[in-house]
Amino acid sequence: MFPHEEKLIRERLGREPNEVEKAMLEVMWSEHASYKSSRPFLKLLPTENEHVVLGPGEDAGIVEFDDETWIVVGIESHNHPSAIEPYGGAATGVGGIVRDILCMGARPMALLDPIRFGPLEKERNRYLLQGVVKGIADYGNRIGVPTVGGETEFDESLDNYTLVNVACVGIMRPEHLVHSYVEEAGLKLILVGNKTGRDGIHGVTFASEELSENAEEEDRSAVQIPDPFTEKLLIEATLETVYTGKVRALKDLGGGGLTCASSEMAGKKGFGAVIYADRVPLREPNMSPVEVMISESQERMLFAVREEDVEEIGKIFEKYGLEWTVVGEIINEPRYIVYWNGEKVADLPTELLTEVPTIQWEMKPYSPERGVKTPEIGFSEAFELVWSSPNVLSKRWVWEGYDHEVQGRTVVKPGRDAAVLKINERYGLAFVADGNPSHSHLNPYHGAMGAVAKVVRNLVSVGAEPLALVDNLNFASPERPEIYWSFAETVRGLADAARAFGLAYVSGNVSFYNEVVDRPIKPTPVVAGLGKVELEKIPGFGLKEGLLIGIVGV
Amino acid sequence: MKWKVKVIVRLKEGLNDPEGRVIQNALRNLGFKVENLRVPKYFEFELESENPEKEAEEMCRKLLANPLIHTWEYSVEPVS
Amino acid sequence: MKWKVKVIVRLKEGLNDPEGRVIQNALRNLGFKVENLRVPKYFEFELESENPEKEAEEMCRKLLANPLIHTWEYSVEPVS
Amino acid sequence: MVKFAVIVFPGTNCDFETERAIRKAGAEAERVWYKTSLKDFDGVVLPGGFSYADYLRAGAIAARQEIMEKVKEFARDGKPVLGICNGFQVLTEAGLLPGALRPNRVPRFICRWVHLKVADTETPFTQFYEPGEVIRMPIAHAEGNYYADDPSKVRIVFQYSDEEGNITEEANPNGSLLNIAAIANEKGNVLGTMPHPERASDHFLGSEDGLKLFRSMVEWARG
Ligand SMILES: Nc1ncnc2c1ncn2[C@@H]1O[C@H](COP(=O)(O)OP(=O)(O)O)[C@@H](O)[C@H]1O
Repeated sequence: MFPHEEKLIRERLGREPNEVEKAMLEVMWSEHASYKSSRPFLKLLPTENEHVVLGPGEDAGIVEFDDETWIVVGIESHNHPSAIEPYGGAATGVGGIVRDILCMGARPMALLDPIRFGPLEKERNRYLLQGVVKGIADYGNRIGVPTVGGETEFDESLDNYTLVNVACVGIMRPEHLVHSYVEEAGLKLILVGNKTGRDGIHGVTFASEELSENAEEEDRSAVQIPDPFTEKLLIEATLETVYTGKVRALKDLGGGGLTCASSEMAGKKGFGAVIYADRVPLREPNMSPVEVMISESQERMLFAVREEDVEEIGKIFEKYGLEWTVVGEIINEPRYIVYWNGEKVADLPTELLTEVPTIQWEMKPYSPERGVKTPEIGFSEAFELVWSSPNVLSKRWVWEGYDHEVQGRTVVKPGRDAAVLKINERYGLAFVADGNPSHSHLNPYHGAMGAVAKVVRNLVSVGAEPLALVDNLNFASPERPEIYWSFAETVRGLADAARAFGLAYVSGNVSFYNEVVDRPIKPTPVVAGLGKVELEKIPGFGLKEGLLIGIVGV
Repeated sequence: MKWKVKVIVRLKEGLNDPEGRVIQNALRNLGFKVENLRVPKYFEFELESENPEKEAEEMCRKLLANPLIHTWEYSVEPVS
Repeated sequence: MKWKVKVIVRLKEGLNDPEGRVIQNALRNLGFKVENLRVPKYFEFELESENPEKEAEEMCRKLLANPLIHTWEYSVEPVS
Repeated sequence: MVKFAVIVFPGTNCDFETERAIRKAGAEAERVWYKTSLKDFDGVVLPGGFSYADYLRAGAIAARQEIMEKVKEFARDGKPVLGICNGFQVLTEAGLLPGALRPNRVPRFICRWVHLKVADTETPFTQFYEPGEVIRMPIAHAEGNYYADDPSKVRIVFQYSDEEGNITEEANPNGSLLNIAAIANEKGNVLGTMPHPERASDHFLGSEDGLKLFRSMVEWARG
């Protein structure tokens, strides 16, 4: 938190926040949770058209596929945690986005994993690659959600760092929609899933800082041990509770833990919440209320249900062997109150947690484009350079480690332009992700447009009509004027390109402060797209003797 | 010289250990009164080295463990 | 009474250990002169029992090991 | 109509598509949570996935659950019992099939389409295949490396092969003994297969070779 923000809080509160309040405010006012530096720009993105059921604002976006079928989609980054513990960081990244899809009431159906690393010549970068790929494989495979595509890119600017983005789609029937906010007071808040430990305390503030040199040596509690077994049980149990029609609101616990999930759930429509923090089941002894309220322990969800339905919903969790506890309730008054063994340890206006003022950083345009010369290079040398580049080589090694067939929907498999998932006997959903940081680095506006255009081309080349987009913006510190400018340009490019194609963004994610020891990463917008395709009309793939080759559009 | 080395890598106290929990439950279902079950990683190997303790420590730090989440111990004895 | 039990489950002699081979190669790549690396399974837990040796043996036989491919050993000592 | 139980353990994840494939093959199918009873079924299918997250050894913990006593009765009564991937691992761990499924030769999960040669068409599951027929199905496993101390006693049903049906080292994706991909018990009514027939039961997904297996099983259960 910045000094002017602390001052503002003091003024609004009319007093100094106590220790618990301060910790919760710090988490909620972090860049990661509040989007304070990016919100004004994101407003520029088109978010509505005839396909959109639910645009940005909840845990994931929703697109109409047909009268009976909605597709839920979201994208997340887990860059910082993966850079210090690639296996656990990447795995819990998968877990997080899958719960975002789940908590709308949808069955998670497929994943994409755009991942980026430093040059493979360095051992540390190879270690990060192996850890990330194994983390995604072990988690995705165990929860039974196929990873059907992604990107794997190497770039010098990412030395000793990694960008791990994961996109997920889910499938649902319209009548199963559950919102992430409540619309009535008196609801009980049920916390279900893993016990709460000290994992990820200050994770969101951590994700809002640059990594220092010896990050992997520092004892960061930002690391979490992935638990795909519990996640799989959570998926099945959650869907079973959703089908009862008795879940009034549902949110997963991600960055900001219980504080974030419960205050947002309550605050969106002006309600408040009382949390009995001492009732939260703990994994470690002697945890303080601060730790309980901001812990980012994984594989937990928060349900709001009416008092008379609590037992029935609880029974479903028990069937799956999941621990559940009523940890609080929704109140009419717009206040966020925390008790600890009968003592009130926090009492804030809910909106002080959920409505964070934006920050406008200084901007400075740059144009590295001008300094770049086209290399003088012969054809065969260029050919060899391109074909031996790890960026161009087949990524079979990566996707063969992912169960890309589970759920029995994968019609077009990894290795082609976009994956296609069978939705019914006639139609499929095309799904693809693309980004091009080198292009974005040279010209962020064009790079962003290029990413959108590539997504659209990839969708079209499997025969799909584009439906909707999501975006994940990976940037260095917004406090750097050039970076902030490139961010603004990127969003402008994303907006203009989407408008040109008549497409809307239904969800997204911003990750700032991606740098190691003062070395900013290239602007890296990653765009994922959905399309609808008639299964019989998916074009063939691969060259055969006798076919003519043509090129269009150059 | 040649050494027989055994390394145990444990998750730090307080971290979630889903594998240990699942195996413990399975043993309890079979009627055994088991508690605090943990499944550390365990390695046995032979090492040609002048300074086996130092190298074992290095191996843990560099590859066998992640200092962020693990603690480790090792034993070294000469191969007869 | 309460006991601290440690169990090691090893692949039978002659069966290859693919995971051990991969880790050994990785360590060699880092310059360590490692040989015959194996990754047995290792369990630590507390056991409430009147007959801990017998129960540990049973646990191995019934769940922790597969007698077709594994051998096992365990140690038992009272919890202080 | 004959009816099959598709048993769901915590962590099982191929239950829906397996249920779908059995229905497509002309029988009723029902997903059955492992704590429920197994009444009024004509056969049992243990689908793929990661029961108990594959902790300890793939299939080991599921094999020790109470419902497996019931599955053993089905096997004794000569009713069809099919284990796919993780289900195969459960069957060997439960002693319903001989041998063990060890970590792949390259210790990694692999998901890939393979060719299989049908080595035995006398089982309830393979009666619709031609002897020596070469079929295509996907595998998706980390522990599919079949091992037995006396392979001569094993009833081999599918072997990994090349496109022409040659049993070669290159066609062996995981190091399995004799390229074994599927085996049956002596009577033939218990089958374990690492490749996933339910993922090859729809031409949109690449093949219907697996559907034949379910059709055989359903037809045989009809009597
Ligand atoms: N990390 C990954 N996970 C899954 N699939 C991947 C991954 N990286 C690349 N792929 C797949 O490999 C294929 C080629 O990827 P890419 O080189 O990015 O394609 P393109 O040249 O069309 O951008 C695509 O089908 C893509 O989905």
